[in-house]
Amino acid sequence: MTAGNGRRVGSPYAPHTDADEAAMLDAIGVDSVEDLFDIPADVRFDDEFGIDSTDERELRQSLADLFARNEELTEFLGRGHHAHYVPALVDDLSRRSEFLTSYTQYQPEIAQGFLQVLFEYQSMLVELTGLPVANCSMYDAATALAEAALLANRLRRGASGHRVLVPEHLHEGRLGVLENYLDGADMEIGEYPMDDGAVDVDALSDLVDDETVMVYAESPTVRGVIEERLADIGDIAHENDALFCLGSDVVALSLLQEPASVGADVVVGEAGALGIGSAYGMGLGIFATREEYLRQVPGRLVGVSEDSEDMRAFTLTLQTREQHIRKERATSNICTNQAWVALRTAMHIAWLGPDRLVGIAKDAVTEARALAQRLDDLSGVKAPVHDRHHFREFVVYTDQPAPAITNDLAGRGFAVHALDDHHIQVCITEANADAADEFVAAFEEVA
Amino acid sequence: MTAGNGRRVGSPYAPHTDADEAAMLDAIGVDSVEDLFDIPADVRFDDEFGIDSTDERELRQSLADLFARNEELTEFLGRGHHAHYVPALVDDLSRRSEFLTSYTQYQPEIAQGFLQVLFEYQSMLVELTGLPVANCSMYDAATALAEAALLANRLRRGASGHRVLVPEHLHEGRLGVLENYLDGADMEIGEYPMDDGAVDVDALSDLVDDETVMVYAESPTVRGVIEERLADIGDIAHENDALFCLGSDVVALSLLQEPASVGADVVVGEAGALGIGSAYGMGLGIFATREEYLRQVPGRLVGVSEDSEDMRAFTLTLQTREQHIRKERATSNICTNQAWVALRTAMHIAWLGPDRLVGIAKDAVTEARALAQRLDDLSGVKAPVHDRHHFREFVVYTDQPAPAITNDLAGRGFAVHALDDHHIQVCITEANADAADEFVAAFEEVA
Amino acid sequence: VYEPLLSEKDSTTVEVDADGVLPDDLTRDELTLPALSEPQLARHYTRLSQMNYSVELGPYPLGSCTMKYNPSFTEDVAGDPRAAVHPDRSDRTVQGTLGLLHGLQEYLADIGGMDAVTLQPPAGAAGEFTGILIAKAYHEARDDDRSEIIIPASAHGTNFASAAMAGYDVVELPSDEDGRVDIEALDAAISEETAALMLTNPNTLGLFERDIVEIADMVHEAGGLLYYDGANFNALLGRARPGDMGFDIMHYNVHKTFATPHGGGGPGAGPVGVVDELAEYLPSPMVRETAAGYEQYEPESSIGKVHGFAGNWLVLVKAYAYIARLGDEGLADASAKAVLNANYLASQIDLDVPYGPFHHEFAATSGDRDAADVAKRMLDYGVHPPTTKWPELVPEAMLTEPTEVEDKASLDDLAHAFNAAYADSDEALETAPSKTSARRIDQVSAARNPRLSWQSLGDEE
Amino acid sequence: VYEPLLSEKDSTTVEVDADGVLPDDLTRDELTLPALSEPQLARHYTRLSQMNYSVELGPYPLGSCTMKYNPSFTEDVAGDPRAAVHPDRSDRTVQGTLGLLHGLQEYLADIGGMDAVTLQPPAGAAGEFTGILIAKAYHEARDDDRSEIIIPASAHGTNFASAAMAGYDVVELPSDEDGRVDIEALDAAISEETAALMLTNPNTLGLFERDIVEIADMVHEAGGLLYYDGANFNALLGRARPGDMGFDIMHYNVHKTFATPHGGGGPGAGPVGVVDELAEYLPSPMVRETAAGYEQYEPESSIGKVHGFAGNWLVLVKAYAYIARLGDEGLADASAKAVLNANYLASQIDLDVPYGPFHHEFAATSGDRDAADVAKRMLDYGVHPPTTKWPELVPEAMLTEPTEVEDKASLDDLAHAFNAAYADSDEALETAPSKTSARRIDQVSAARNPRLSWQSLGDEE
Repeated sequence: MTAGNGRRVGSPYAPHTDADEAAMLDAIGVDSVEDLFDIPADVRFDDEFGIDSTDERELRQSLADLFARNEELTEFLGRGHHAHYVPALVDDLSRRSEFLTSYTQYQPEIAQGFLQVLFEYQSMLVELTGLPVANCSMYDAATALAEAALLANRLRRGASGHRVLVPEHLHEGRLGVLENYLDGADMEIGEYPMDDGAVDVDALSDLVDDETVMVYAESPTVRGVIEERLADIGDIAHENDALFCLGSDVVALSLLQEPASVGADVVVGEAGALGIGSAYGMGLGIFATREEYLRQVPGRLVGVSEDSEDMRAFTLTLQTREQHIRKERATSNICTNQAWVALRTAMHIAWLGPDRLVGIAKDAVTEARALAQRLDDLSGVKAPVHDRHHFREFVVYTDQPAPAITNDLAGRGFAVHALDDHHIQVCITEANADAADEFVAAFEEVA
Repeated sequence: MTAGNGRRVGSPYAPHTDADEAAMLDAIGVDSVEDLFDIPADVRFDDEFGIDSTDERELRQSLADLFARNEELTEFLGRGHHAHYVPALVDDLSRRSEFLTSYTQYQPEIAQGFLQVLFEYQSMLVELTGLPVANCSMYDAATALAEAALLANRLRRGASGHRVLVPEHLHEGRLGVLENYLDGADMEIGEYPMDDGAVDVDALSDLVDDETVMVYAESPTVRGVIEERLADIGDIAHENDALFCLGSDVVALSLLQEPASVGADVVVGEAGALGIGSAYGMGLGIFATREEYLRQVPGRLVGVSEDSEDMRAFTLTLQTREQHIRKERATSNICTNQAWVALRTAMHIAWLGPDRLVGIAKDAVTEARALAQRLDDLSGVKAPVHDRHHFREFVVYTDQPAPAITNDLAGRGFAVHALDDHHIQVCITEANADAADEFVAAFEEVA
Repeated sequence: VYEPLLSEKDSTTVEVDADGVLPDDLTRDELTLPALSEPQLARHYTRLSQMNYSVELGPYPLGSCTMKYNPSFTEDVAGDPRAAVHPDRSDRTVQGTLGLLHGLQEYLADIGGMDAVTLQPPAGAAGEFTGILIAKAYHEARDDDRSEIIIPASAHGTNFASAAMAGYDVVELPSDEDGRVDIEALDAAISEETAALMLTNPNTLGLFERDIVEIADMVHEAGGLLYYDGANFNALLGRARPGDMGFDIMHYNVHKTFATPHGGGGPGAGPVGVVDELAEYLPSPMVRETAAGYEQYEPESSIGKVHGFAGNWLVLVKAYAYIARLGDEGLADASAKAVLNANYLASQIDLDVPYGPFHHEFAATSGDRDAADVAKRMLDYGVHPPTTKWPELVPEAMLTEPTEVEDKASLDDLAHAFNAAYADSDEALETAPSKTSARRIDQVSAARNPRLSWQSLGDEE
Repeated sequence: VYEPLLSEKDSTTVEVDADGVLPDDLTRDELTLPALSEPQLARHYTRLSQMNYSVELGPYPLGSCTMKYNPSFTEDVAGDPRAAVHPDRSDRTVQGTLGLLHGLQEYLADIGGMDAVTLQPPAGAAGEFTGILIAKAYHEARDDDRSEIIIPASAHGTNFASAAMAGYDVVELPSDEDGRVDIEALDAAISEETAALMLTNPNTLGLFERDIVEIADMVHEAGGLLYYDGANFNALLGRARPGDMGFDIMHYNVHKTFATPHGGGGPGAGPVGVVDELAEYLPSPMVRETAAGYEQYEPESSIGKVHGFAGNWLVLVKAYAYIARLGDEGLADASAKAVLNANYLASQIDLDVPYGPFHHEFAATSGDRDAADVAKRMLDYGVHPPTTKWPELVPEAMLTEPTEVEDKASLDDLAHAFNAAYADSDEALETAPSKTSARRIDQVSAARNPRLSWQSLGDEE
């Protein structure tokens, strides 16, 4: 089990002593572990991968060295992946192994803790969306949007066409995922135009027809614009028997119009804006909808029941929608999801409470407005490009080429995203607002 | 409870809602919390400290900025505070709140977990020292040494004098603490000379007399020297009815002669060499001794007992030695100790297991030997100064002034300790050995 | 043991007064959520955690789920603040991030015998879907219109669902009497409509598909592709590679095989490996190494996106760290001990195991005892029971996968739980569990009257 | 619930073959320790942790122990790798470390009304010892030989032990009938031999020593010093400062007042503050700010060392972070809520509380019920009981300190536990606890036959 130098050979996480291994082989009735492998000779692998095993200390050092190759930039980046400050409490409690190293709650009697947290997460989403059903996680906003389209399509099987209308300004990741998910359902995507960063409602109205199964709009949009005519959009969809799907995020939902109040049939978007911070795009998809679509919902649902002593108990429920039971007739193929992120998001929401949650949402509006104004004051810069209310982020026009500015800003310690030759997108939250002064100063130097 | 901006005022960790506070005051029968303070007006504090409250995010950032003022040096430092690699497992499990935020085990029925870990820690120390009694923690090696002297003195109340003999080379912190602890007991300290870094046994023999209550020796010494004549030292002490107290550390004990086998009556030293890494001197004192001195032991002891259902159970025991029961006749004033560090040390020892523990101890010898040889090969450098076996560390003679070399090495990213004008102490473990090549190269440049 | 809901501890309605921030008609009127202090929350979640089983409390022998120990250090590595970057960062500024992704692409390709790997799919099922989309793109590029995916009846439910989501008809393949692919049935199923055959190997009974080379030839000859479901790959590390067996596409479940924590249901990651011929269809972006450093690129005929960004980054870091920690020796040993453990456990239980020789998992049958009841009774012995009543090929199946992390003593405890529960009275089984914090939970009532939020509980409680 | 000892899981003897490393006679022959894998250890310690109560599971109202919530973020801050430095580092290279220490010295001085503070004592008792050594050094410097320390009977046991360790005779002071210092008895006790009077204020009954100014005058007039035991300082933050009351020396229990985790018995830290006149005697090194940055220095007549290095660094970081988090407002509110909670809880229990008005803690009496039995019974109600049978002034005392972190609901639960246990039958009390993982543990047997290591268990188990 151990080599002479004290280093364990083989898997460091396999606990077998030599004596145990011998006893176990004896009990099985074979001479060696090799005898247990029933692999034909012609497909046996007799080579090696050439991956050296590394001890924990060395590996941590080498990964720290690797990550040190990432430049330390203060990010003013958003576009669907937003960093709010994650409190230590969330890290600390979510790392408890009872949460982190548990499996899906197939035996609810010994999984009440996680089930309750997921139930509480669903409840928080119900509060934030005003819709009575929220599942306990999708992968991210993009896949949640795609699943919403599939749900809309299932509801409208008899429709003459199968078109989903999406805004002209849509994050490329969301559009790309939507295309892939819709392909197999023989659905198509139509784009409707934007007017100064918001939905061109009249144009949309002209586009919606009886082949439209769903109209999708976002608030805030990928450019940070707060939509002002959501209820009108909902009406247009409903007048044509299409679902109205609203995309948002868990912070914005705390401040902006409640989706139910503007007629949203499905709410999708990012809940990972709270709970994980910058994680290279890893997220948590929101999926909330109306009661009548309950049995069409993708993903897992936690419900309340009673145990044999009539005590309240939680359990995964309505599993007959899921693929392990319904196979190809399931509402979705999603199985492993983002449960642990949902747990973290729920903890983060709970830590904030309603007052501070609304507070950081307001900050997202006021900080963005203030920063846009300060950039607008710089020569050669116009911000925001769209004359709209913004949430967290906005587009900046620069006289100088945007890629060069982006590059120069990186040299000064700031990361922004160039949209095209003369447009840069800038995002601010309470987590990077402290650096706003230096950011504006740097922008002035390079713009 | 919360201000308009969403920030909680007052303690963020006091959960009272306004309604609860009002109900509680009503139940008490007072109008305000102020009415509960029975403080005469002339000693009331009506000023402020001028400490601003800071939110968690801002505070973490400001402390990160503060610590960034520490230069990032690879440390080749030891002298009683040693950094071995602490595995993630130790951090992870020791941070579990059941361990971290529990109190002393005054109600053992709900503290079996921590008690068992401390019992296991004691057992590991028994194995390492060969002595049958080990307490479950002292503050550090220095205070453990001082407590050993006090124990020796209690055992020899009738002696004609009360002298403790310590080596000429003794860490200033240990000597300083010893002086303070012995002062109140009217004891005195005598120094015995070293011969080329090890105990001058003949000289020691001449110094020990019937006023000597304890002879203290270390292996490894503060200069990293492995003592070769421990048994002789023990004999000299015992021939004069003095206790033999041996100082060591938890890694060295795994490789060097078992203290019991050389006649040690008490073993003190550092157990924090495993479990906490570099912590600016924070440690964990070892205290192990013979069965016959059990009731003279300072600090806490965990023992086995049975519960009312005859199940094995652990409990703090022999508390009548302690100050909360015996007050001024206690064996020591120690109350709060280093229990959580002992838990971490026990976890670290368990993680290593005997094979890897002995392995890193051997590394401490071979790495030190190799590094000394490489330094010795440099011009203007002699290492090790003492022609002895070394454990982890050794003294280097430099032709050039040692303070200047130390300073220059810091400029090259390395920290060493200048003992005096021409001596530098160097320490190497498996945790910094990867940097040995660069260190030698830097040393060559500056020596 | 009972912990009130957050909403039962506090429910605070704040008026959303956005005056000066936004026009009133753009904001909601109020928001109701619990407003609790940090100590109250710490207790809430700590208590809840203690009501949950985990792999750090005992064995978790769920077949095909590979619940192995998740090394602590990988969490620390994933939490490195320098790795917490945004996906819109330019390549030049995130060389560490791209370096890790590239390294993991390479590791997985080597281990699976594949030529190129995408890390984007955020879970195993997403990997399946991605793989099928790649197969579809491949056929479409050749103007080869195919409509069917063949899947053995014993396969994971996600296979069927993923194929269907991609627009394929599913052809279900019965098993042979030895529990493996029925070659004759396969022959009958294969046609010009066959886009792919999805196989799990070892299959969900832990049985190696010995005829894999013949199967591969049959599929390839018909113009189809062979898809490998990586759920059971823990059985084969360093001993056989899907690429060498003739598979064209595979997904890896890093939260199974490579020990990333399952987190109570996710996040996982389902990287997809393909042979050279299919590499051009992989999702975008991929990472490659150039003289100037790592860069992202879009494969020539990329299917596009299967995740809004780059997948589950934190999970990928942990997978990388696990593979680098174990290396060749460790990976091969993991499989060896996983197979040893399954075989030893099977030798110690009184239940029949109808098929063999199995590798890292086995499907025991509880015969005339209800497998779900036996499982519930096992809870009373302090262990997590196996997967029950699946695969359907084995009646009252108890699909058991102990993984390599159990020691002999733990397996003996597990065998005891199996045997004791299996031998218990009908009454004991039907009323089990009796020693858990919650007793047997009524699933029918939960589904019949769905109460999915605290708002739905109303005044009833 | 039962977890075997590590030694029962494995005991491996390795031969220590030091050939080529060291001469054989310098090494031990063998070493026996458990050799277990990481998954086995993770389960061992996770299971053990679940057998332990903590302040994140419920209230911990131990009087004079101030078990308050320990904010998670302070752990992260203390774990900053850039703060993990060695004490032999030159000042110039550890300005961050020294800056924090200096900041904490200043914070504590301000909060206590002291002029200078050492952070070196690693615990409260070490702080007491340090303080008394400073007093001794002060008197000795004036050639004023004094032999006695006066301590109220109700003081913490450590006061007596610390004074004795410093070589002083202890003069025990009886309490007045109102539970406070008996001024007449104090007058009789004070003499030219009085080196210092050690006081806890509020005292261990939670009572403020209203005559503190007069007491201070009496001690000072006799040439003695006044020492403040900081164990109960949580009652006074922002409302009264020991320095303003006339105390010359004080220690702070940061693991009580400033929320550093108690860790099951430690580590704590016992910084000591002194008035200007005594600052020259403080232990070495201290930290000061100069134009060139922070530097360490040795006070002019320093008593030297009370810890081998600089004390319990990690604890000091957490204390600093807690103070900086709360600020003036938070600290004052902590005391306010601590006092509110104690008074509210006292109003809700059926036991008598013989003295008052009390502040952050109170000593209830269980009258003719055995306080230790009542406490054991309280365990069955899921809470940690108070300190029992101390201070002795109150018969069958239950010294209760809920701290500010409990909400009303938690205090109501605690009151219910008090009242229900207090009202229970003799039998229920004597056999309690019955709902804990271990039942009542035999203390006598443990002490009579000490078994202090697994080696001592031999074959008996």
